[in-house]
Amino acid sequence: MPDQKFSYLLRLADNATVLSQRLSEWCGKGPALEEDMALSNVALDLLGQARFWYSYAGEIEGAGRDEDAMAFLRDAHDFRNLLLVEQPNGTYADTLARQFYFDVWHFLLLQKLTASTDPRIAAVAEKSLKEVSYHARRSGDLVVRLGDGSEQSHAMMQAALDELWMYTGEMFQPDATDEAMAAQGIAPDLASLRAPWLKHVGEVFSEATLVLPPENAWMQKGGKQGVHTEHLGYLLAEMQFLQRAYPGATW
Amino acid sequence: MPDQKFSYLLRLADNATVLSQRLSEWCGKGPALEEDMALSNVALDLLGQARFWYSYAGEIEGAGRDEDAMAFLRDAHDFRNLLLVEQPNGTYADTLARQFYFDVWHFLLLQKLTASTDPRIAAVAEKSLKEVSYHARRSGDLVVRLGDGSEQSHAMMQAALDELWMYTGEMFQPDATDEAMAAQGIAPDLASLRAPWLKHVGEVFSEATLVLPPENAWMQKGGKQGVHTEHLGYLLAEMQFLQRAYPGATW
Amino acid sequence: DEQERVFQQRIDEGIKIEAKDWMPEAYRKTLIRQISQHAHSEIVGQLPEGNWVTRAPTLKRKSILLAKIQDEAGHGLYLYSAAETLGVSRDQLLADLHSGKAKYSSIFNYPTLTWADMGAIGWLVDGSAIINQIPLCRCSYGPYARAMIRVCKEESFHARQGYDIMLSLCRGTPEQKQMAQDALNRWWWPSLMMFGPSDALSVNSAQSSAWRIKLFSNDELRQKMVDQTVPQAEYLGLTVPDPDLKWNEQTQHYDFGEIDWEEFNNVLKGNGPCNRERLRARVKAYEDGAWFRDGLVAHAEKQERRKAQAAA
Amino acid sequence: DEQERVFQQRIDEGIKIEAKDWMPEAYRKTLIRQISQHAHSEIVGQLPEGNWVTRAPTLKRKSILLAKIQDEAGHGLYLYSAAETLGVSRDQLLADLHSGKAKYSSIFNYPTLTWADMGAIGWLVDGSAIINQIPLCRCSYGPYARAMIRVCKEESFHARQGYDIMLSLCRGTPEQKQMAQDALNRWWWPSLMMFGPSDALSVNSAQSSAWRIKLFSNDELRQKMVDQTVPQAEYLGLTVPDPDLKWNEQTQHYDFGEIDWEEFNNVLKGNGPCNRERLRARVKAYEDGAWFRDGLVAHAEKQERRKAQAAA
Repeated sequence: MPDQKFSYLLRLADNATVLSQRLSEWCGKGPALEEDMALSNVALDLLGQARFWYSYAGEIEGAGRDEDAMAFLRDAHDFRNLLLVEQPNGTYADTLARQFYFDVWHFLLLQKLTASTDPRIAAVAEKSLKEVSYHARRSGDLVVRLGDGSEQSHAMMQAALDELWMYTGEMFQPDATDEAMAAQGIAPDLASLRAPWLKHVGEVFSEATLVLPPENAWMQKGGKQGVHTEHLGYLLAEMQFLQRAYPGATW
Repeated sequence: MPDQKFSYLLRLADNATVLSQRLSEWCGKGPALEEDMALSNVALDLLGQARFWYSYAGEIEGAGRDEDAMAFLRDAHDFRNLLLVEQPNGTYADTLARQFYFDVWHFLLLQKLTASTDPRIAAVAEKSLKEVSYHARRSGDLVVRLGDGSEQSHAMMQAALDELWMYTGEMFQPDATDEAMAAQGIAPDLASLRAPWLKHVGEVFSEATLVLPPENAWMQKGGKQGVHTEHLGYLLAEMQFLQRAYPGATW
Repeated sequence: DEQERVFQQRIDEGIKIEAKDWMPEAYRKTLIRQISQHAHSEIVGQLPEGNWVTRAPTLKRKSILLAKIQDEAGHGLYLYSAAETLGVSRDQLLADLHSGKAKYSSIFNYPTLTWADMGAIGWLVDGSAIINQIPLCRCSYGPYARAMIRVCKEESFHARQGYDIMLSLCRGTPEQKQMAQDALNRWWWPSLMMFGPSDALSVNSAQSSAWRIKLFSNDELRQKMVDQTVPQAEYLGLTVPDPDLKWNEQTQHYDFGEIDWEEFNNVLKGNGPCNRERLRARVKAYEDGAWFRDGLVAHAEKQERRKAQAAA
Repeated sequence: DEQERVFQQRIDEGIKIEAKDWMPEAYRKTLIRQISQHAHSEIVGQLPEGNWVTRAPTLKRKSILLAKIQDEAGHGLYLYSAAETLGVSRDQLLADLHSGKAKYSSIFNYPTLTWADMGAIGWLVDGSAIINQIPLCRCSYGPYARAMIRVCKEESFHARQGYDIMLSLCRGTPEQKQMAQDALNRWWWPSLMMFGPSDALSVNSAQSSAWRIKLFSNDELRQKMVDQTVPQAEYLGLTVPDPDLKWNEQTQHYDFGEIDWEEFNNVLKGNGPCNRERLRARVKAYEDGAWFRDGLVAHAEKQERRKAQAAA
């Protein structure tokens, strides 16, 4: 079923695109030069991954859409990213919280994808895994240092992590596409990532002297099915402006 | 010279469009319900004026562009509005300061335009003048009440008015288009508006116990020639999204 | 007690209660809750539509939408004024909204994701609101009834404008029609939920009925909305997202599927997609505007003092 | 004095001065000013380009631009480190930037208005920067010279990327070519001004020359930029916005028009289109980030204490 694989690849690609877009909004405005550089690094890795996933999706679709057609010429309801990654940057604590939740999940997912029955997916996952294992180490490390830092940094990290918690449920909730991918061995059973994610996140929280939000909290969902928050439309209007305003131009 | 008249009409239309866009960003977020309603009123008046000016400009151009083609399908460098009106909303004091400077100028300009040798311009000016005389009364009144209000409101109004002062010079600086319009009696000599503007603004400042910024301060310019600040591009990316993303659709 | 008996008799005779009339404390409280909840809904309701004002696709649509939202602010004003006749201040009502103590219509906790949502809100949400509100034009409390008359007149205008947006989309490109269908899919069930829990679960209705501040049951009104809306959807060529929906020849009404009350209760509890954003946006607007309101008060006081000094 | 004589002799012999070497106070101060101004320019210079990262037209262009800005942050780091070898802290240098005491290159006070500005900045601004900086790879102060070697290598890459953007635009649609021409029009003169006032008006150059921290005059470098850039513009099919520009067979250089030094001085004085925004953006970033930096320090101190306790 190439359609399901196409949808699945779009999810991977859109997550990477949207999150890298958010990160690049920080450009030149981070709390320290070193952070500016590190965020750019993560954004660049994600952009690179997005390009691989889009290209493969475009080939499967076979309609001649390249990576840029995918990224710049689809409207919000066609985007398949998690709600988490489209949330606004907020403070740097919010940005870190978003990154940490995503990185750990992303790492666990890519780890499984290296064993995909689709050799191209396995290969991209292999390459990406190296990058993302650094991302997850970095964001986890910062959560620990800021959680177990000053009174203010502790409070800010806790608030940010609480705030975004409700967007984490979607990462582990398989729908028909996820199930089809799992059945074919292309992707792992999403629900199986939840326990290791909770374990890792819990350990970081504990080292950071932070309190884990309740596991059974109400969770938002919809991103993977194209039902987003109000934020995505604005992000895309900005990101897609040139391609929309000058259709067919080469840049 | 229809080309010069076309350019001139775009300036009038773009001022109204861009300022109404900024005002509509306040929608539902003003400091009091009465303000929400008043701002919407002003925005609606400006939108109505923009539509008249665009339609006339489109007819003069004769290329079949309607009001929406003008508003939604031109990029920033083709916009001819004053830098003042594209400045971000900031606090409500910033929004009021921007509105006050513009309203007083707009009123003086429309007053002269009612005597335009172009009967259609005269007619639109006549109709708009009633609306704008209310705008100018309202914003002047608020500047007085807030300037001569609490310590905080005084400080905020003074800061906002100082901040935007450098964008007021352009309103009185004629270029070739302005001169051509003045020569044909279509529009007044722009420089002639400066004295009455300064007089009125000065009186309001004085009643508001505010200090007028130095008359000879350095002034920014470029809006009328299409050289804008970095803010306009973002405003247009948002405003134009649907027309750009769904070319040719009817709404 | 005698006062209450006379009060109820006036209501039964269809005589309006006015602000200065005696009224039972429970009547006053119920009305304050109901009117302020309605006012808050108008105010919060500006936000989901405000989300598309800056992205309206034409200057004309932008004007219409902006004017509509302006009307909603106006409705908020009438309704706060009506509530104020019952001896509570607008500031107190807003404080209750901001603290989460007072509610507003749950429908505004859903996001507006495409331009078609501006159509769907006008058509379905304003449509439902009108069905809810028209009876209230005849309710027992005079200031409320009179406010509702003004509100309903404008709302019906809004509902028509919303339907007109849907019509343009459905006659437009396939993408536009898809947008319209998607909006109907997302707003249909929440609009049905606007009428509140089914009668079996509804509390306090009997007393409110006796007081004539609730004139029809939730389920009656909901049925009315379905009966009115389904043919409109058909005319648009859209599919109502309810597989159980069908015309019942016997009852001469549409039968429709079970409402997901778990979702309803969750949104009510604060778990809707936008509860947090909506309330925060209002609180922020209020707090950011404090200096402005204080400044105007300070000026008015200065003017008073000056007048007093001049007179002395 | 003898120390100064020996110091000057080392310089004259081309021996690098290192951080621990004795140096005249004026040399140290001049270097701190020059290096930190350069570092600040890298940091502030992120902002005009950052303005288009979120709107880059393709994923590839976005990556290249983001990587470029990342390099600039890196250059800032090297340069702050080089300045720190002279006994001043990065925090102190940043405080001077934020208070307006220290300067950064005026070129970054111009707005980036279209995507073509990303091309023009790479081509003209980085191009001019390289011409300015290449001689500094051989300057007398070792840490500065070594930082410049790394910087220049990356800058020349950036300049090529900028030219490549211009090339794509000039080979693109008429609108794109127009965008490119417009960018050249706006960036040409400010780029020439990057080399500073003409030699006749330049102060302090003699001493800096003797110290080998200024190796060519402003006008020499500016001429080099013009000579190098005009043929590139011709290849692009763009017109340099200078009616007085023409090849001079005798001098084998381009003659060019008078620079508007009033504009230059005005931008320097703070009246450029973006002076206020740029500085505010940096100050805001720094202030908003205080809790973050403080949190990391607090954590490090805790860790130290824990280690000390474990050892005790």
